[in-house]
Amino acid sequence: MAARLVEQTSANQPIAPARRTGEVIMDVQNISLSFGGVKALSDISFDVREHEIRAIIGPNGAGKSSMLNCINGVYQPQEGSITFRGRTFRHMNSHQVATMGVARTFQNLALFKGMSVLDNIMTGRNLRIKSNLFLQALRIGPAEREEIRHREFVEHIIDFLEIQPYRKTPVGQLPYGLQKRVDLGRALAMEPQLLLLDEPMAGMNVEEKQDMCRFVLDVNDEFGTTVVLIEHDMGVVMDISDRVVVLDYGRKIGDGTPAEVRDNPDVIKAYLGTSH
Amino acid sequence: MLYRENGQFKTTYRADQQIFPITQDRLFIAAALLFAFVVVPGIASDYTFRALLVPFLIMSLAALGVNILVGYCGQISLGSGAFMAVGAYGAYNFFTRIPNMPLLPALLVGGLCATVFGVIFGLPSLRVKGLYLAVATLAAQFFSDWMFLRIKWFTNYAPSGSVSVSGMQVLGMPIDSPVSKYLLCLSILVVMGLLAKNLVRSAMGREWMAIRDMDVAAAVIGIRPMYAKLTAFAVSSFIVGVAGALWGFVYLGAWEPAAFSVDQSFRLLFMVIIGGLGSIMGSFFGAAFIVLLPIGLNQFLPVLLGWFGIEISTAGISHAELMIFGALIVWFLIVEPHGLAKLWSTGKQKLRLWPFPH
Amino acid sequence: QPKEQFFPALPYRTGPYAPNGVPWANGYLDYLKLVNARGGINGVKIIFEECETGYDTARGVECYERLKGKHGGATLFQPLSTGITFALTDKAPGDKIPLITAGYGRSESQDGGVFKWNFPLAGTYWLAADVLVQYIGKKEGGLDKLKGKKISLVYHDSPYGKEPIALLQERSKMHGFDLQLLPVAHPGVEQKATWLQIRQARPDYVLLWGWGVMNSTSLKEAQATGYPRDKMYGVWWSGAEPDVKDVGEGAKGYNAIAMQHGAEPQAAVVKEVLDKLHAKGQGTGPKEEVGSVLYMRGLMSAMMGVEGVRAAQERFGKGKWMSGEQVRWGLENLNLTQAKLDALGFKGVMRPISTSCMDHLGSNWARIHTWDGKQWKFTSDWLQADEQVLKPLVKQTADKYATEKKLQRRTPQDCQS
Amino acid sequence: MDPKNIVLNVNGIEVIYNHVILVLKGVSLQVPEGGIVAILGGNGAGKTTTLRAVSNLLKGERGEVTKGSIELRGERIENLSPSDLVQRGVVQVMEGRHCFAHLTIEENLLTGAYTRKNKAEVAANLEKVYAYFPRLKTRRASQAAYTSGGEQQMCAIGRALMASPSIVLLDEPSMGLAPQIVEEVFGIVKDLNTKERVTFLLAEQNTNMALQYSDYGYIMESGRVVMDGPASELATNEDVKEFYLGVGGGERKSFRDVKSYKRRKRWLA
Amino acid sequence: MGFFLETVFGGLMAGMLYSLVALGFVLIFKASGVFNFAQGAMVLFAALAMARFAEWLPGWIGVENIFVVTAIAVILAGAVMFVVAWLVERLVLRHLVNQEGATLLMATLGIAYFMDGLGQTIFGSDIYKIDVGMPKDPVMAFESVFQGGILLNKEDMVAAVVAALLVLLLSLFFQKTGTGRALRAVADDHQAAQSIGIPLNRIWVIVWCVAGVVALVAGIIWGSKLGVQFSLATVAMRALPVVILGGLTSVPGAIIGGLIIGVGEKVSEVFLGPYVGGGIEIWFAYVLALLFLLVRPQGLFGEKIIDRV
Ligand SMILES: Nc1ncnc2c1ncn2[C@@H]1O[C@H](COP(=O)(O)OP(=O)(O)OP(=O)(O)O)[C@@H](O)[C@H]1O
Ligand SMILES: Nc1ncnc2c1ncn2[C@@H]1O[C@H](COP(=O)(O)OP(=O)(O)OP(=O)(O)O)[C@@H](O)[C@H]1O
Ligand SMILES: [Mg+2]
Ligand SMILES: [Mg+2]
Repeated sequence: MAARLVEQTSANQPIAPARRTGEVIMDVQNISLSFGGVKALSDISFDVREHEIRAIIGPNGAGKSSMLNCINGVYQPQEGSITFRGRTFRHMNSHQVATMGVARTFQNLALFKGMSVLDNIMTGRNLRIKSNLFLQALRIGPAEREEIRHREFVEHIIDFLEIQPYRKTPVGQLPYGLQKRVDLGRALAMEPQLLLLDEPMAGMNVEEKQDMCRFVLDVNDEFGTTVVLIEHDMGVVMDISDRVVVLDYGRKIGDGTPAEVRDNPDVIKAYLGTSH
Repeated sequence: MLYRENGQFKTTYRADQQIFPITQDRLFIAAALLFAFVVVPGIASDYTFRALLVPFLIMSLAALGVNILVGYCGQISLGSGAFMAVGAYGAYNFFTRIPNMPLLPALLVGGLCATVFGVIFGLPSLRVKGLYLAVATLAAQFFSDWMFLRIKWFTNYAPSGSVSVSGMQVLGMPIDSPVSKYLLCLSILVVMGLLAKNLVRSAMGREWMAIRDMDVAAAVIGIRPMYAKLTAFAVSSFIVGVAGALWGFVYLGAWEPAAFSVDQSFRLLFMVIIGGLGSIMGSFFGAAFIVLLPIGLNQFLPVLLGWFGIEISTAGISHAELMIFGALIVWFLIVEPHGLAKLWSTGKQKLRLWPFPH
Repeated sequence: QPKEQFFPALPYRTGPYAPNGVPWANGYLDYLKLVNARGGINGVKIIFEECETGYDTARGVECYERLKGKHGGATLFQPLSTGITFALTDKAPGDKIPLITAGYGRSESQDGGVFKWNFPLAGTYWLAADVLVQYIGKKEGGLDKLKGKKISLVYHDSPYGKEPIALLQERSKMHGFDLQLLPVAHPGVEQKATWLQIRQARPDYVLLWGWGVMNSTSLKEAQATGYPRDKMYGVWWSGAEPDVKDVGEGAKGYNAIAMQHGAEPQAAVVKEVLDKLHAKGQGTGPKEEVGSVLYMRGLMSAMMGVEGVRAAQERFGKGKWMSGEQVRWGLENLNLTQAKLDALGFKGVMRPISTSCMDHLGSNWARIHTWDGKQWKFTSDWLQADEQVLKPLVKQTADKYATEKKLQRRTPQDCQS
Repeated sequence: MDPKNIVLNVNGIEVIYNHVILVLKGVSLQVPEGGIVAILGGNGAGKTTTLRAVSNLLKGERGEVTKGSIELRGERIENLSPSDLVQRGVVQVMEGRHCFAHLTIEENLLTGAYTRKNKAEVAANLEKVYAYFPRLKTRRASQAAYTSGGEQQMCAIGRALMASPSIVLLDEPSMGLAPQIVEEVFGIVKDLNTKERVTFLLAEQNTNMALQYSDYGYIMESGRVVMDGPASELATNEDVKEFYLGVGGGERKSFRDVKSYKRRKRWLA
Repeated sequence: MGFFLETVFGGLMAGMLYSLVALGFVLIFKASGVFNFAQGAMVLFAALAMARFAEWLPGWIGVENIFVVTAIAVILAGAVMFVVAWLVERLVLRHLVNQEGATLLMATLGIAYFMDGLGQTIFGSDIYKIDVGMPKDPVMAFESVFQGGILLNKEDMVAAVVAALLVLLLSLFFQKTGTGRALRAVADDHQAAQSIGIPLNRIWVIVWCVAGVVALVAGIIWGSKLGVQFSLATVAMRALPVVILGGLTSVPGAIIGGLIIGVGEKVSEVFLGPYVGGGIEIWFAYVLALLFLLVRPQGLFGEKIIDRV
């Protein structure tokens, strides 16, 4: 997939103007989550369509990250359910969610600090590795071929994200912005159906944000990956997302196209402020 | 620029994924193996074999096993002594109870016994973490101490509970001379070392490291913590178990549970920390540091002091040895907190730049 | 051929058992020095070298390997640790170096027919246990009076501590007393549970098979739970000054079996050591220690080794250097008569010893001494272990060892060599 | 800049991590008393490293300054401990928040006032921080680890302010904050700067805001300063506009339209 | 019944003694995130210093009065522990700021070796006596209630009171003072603590000093019980299950953990041991701690282990 992406982008093809959003791929129904006294989410519902870029915005502490955590099984919501590709579930563990094709990046960088960039991204392929422990220990025949196949795939991602020079650097030593990219790479390596991005562009300057946007858009366009994106940069959100959910202290206060949301008085009051 | 990789372009991923991708490393390893297998048997003395090399090799193997668990999977364990003991007593029972049981299978079966034991005592790791787990694994240690002292069957009803083996052979060759013991240990170590190296650089190893570094994120990308942790316990205790069997069979010849006491567990942990967590090479360095350094100090100190005309009592030497050993540990950590293996690789990196400072 | 006889020493002067290890090592070295001061073994001087084991088996094995080939080859080894003894028992035959394990090691190794290279001279744990039971029986007014009595064994939970169990069980079957086994985990700093059990069971006697800090802790717990110390009997490794010193008055009345000797400040050999060595500043440890129990054991252990060499010289050539094999013969044909002992300054310290090919023990006598709050005093006559009880047990266990190791019992011809 | 009122003078420093990785290759910058100076630059340019060098927090990262000098009001400070620097009024807000996970928000803030012994002052500071960040007040009793990313960022900034600093080193203060909070943070910076004459040195990716609020800017690239000048000048520089402000050629470009062939600007490449 | 109570009581007392050692671990861990492997060595070192000073003092200053000598010896030993703390900070910790737990643990191991060697060199490796006038003989209580009464050990009771007092003091210190808060901050994040001006150097000297004093108290009490000798260091091994059961970061946890472990250990050995050949108390203590951990992975009172993404 990434291979094709790179070719196409370098061939400089214009991005298709018409968005090809499809059926509802994920439906979040009445999710409520609280920690002790803190209600992080109350009765949140929204849906995500195939191929779309769905943004979640809201002030700090609104419950955006918690929402993602519910989707991929890190938190178990007290109420509500999530339907993903026709399967409804309330309690899922992270492993199950991952096997269903949901990948995720983290707000607070959850990379494997002691491993190199290459290894970090390779872990994203782990679900697909079939050879068993003994074959891996001996590293003969199928095990080696498999390893090389995945390595090739990962190298494409590395090329795509332009982090070739850091391939073998331990991620702990990379600057913050690059770590974010590696995080994205790891998620991409899973070839996900649904990609959850938690503030992927925090700590980047405009130019780097442009790069990141390009990555996200390319993945979305070329591979049809559905993206759920949390971001505080309104420029980015307004420009690249198809629809936006707005949360405020656990409640949903807006949902619609960027333009609709931008004009929603509740949203302006709670989040955007007057200057935007 | 003695040590450099530029100019060594990899044209295939296969080439880049070789076990030692850099030519100098390959040459170095080849030379080291040649030296160990061919030259050393010709030049080393009996004392060197029996008292230095054999324990060093066995402890390296054990440290390797511990490193898989502690260094790669991040599950700090103080039960390694117990795993060694289970390996040793397991192998002993198979070796003495089954007529004509060959040595190598007995050792491996010993390892398997340790695997079972390790997995059982690894179960708490699914819930308990970090130092809490470390201390909790002492349960395995003290339990095994007790078990081998109290359950007579394990020690073949020896009245004192200590056991011994003899008549070891591999493929018809008796293992009794120092050289044969050395070669046996070396071969096992090399084979296990290569297998372990392969393991840690493939998917399994990445799973372990992912669990070590950030378990929540690992789960989110589809790694099952339970599977990863328990395989780490299994692989680690297998290797440690084999090492334990070697320790009993080859080094001591006769042993009691105290040979695998809690001190042994601690020493193994120290080996992997000082050697370098998450480094196969580090296990060897660590074993050398903890096994050989004190002996070296013990022999070298009187000589050194002798040059200055100072005579010192045995006790004095032992105390000085403790102090110097402790000070060296601290000193090395200050120079490189990530262990000797890291120091080694930093050294290599410097060589790569040499003669330029940066 | 080397000119001097090399005596390696494997002491422990550091670590948890240092308080007990140091006096033994000092005595051992002092005697070797004394022999040199007396002119050597028929002129053959002794050189010695220490290697600290810290009571650690692996370290002990390393020391053994380090020293065994030095100075033309080690004469014999005295490992002073049950763990190291076990490990060396396997190595000694190959290296042809005899092991003297006076008062420790495997009890069955007194069977020279199987354990060709081991010499538990003058004391094994079975001997100790046997004598203790007999003595207790005597106190009760006859062994038959033991029926229905209760004896608790408080032991160091290790092969060392477990050694006497086999014999005690044998004896308990014979006389019908109850044997309660109370293991104490190494190093034995916490014994509350053990002594609570004793308080509950109220045994008539307590046998103590401890080592190092465990001994004094036992005594203190006995004091704290009010168990009478005069009903307590220790093995010889629980009956030296360091075991009771800091309990002081609290240990008054506590008994221990003496491996023939006790504290012997008056012995001739002690005076000689003080005169010839300490007076000239050549003594090994502090002067005050000379003559203490463990010091004496070191002295006596060294003496038996030296006499082994002398015996070997009798046969293989006086004034010559003896190889390990020759010394083994010497140790096997040791005949330390009272006259010889007197000449060596051991009068009153020990009884004659004579070994043979089949018997590597040489003497099965012991006595009891009692701590009076300040020092150890003998409180019994010489007592002898019962061959009828010991022999079958030794033979049976040694045979088992032989089959396991696929060894042949030594033939009479072999005994000649 | 007038050399007399330079409070912080970084002079040609070189920084090496782990004895081998050379990261800063001769960085010089000056911060005037009462000024707001911004360091701009892409990921990995060395901004964080520069700030760590100033606040002497390199050691914990196994880095060291091997060349050059750093002077605070004329005094060499390379050998002072971080806490000495705080005593002298220099406080850093670290990148990546670094809140004390097990302490509550309020305890975090109070710990920030460790060097202040005056109880009334501490109480006043606490009130001030709560007034700046009302969100913190509502979450005051919650352990820092369990607050959201933005709340932690506020906590980190608030914690630094508790020390009543005279120079604040801010490493990416806007990261992870909602837009109006970003404005507020910069508002606070301006506020402290004008009212209490606090000097700021900030490393920022939000170039737009940074240049808007600061007096002077340095642009770093691969461990070197490649451009510097008054903020207003930088803001009108064409390159800066295109690559840091995203408004090359006048209009702000849509993120959706960013062409894939676009390559990064490198001054040094 | 009487006997059961006696066992429980004995367990409680033993547990208090463990707590005393456990406290040292908790202190240093809580305040700097270092699992101090040298705690046992510190107990030994402090006790050795104390015992030997008490022995040497009459010769040095010519005072024979036991109270005066003991008091001065305690002060001197305390001073020694202060020097130790200062050196540890100066030579070791200062250079290891912000390093991982494993590295720091290893460094404390180096310290332990060093102190073992140094202690034996300076103070000798024989058995020494600490006599602070602790009562040794047993007393009987409740003789009217139970047949045979319940045997109490005065020495243990004194120790228990001392331990309880120490815990009380230290708990107050941690909860109520600014320094206590700073210590907890340091444990969480060395670098952030530095960045807001907490002087790590001073903090560490303070903490190691306090831990040194706790070690001294533990050393005196255990030393007068066991005699001062090398094995004293091994009591640390008995205190470990206490530490994890109570929680690595909780001062009161050290006490509660001690009590639970103490009782569990003794009751198991006395009532269960005979069926399986005895000698089970050590591993039983660890298994007991482990069982508690399965329910609460951070120990009874430990701070919750946080992993959040
Ligand atoms: N594990 C938890 N325990 C307790 N409270 C939590 C936990 N996780 C989140 N919260 C609380 O829930 C609320 C929502 O947090 P969340 O991280 O989802 O916010 P967010 O919208 O991502 O904010 P930001 O933009 O600052 O990242 C916050 O107030 C936070 O303190
Ligand atoms: N602890 C470390 N060890 C080794 N190298 C490091 C370390 N910290 C940073 N580096 C290297 O130093 C360089 C500069 O990093 P720095 O964190 O200062 O960049 P930055 O400008 O702050 O970037 P960002 O905007 O992403 O935070 C990077 O190339 C990075 O890889
Ligand atoms: Mg968030
Ligand atoms: Mg930065």
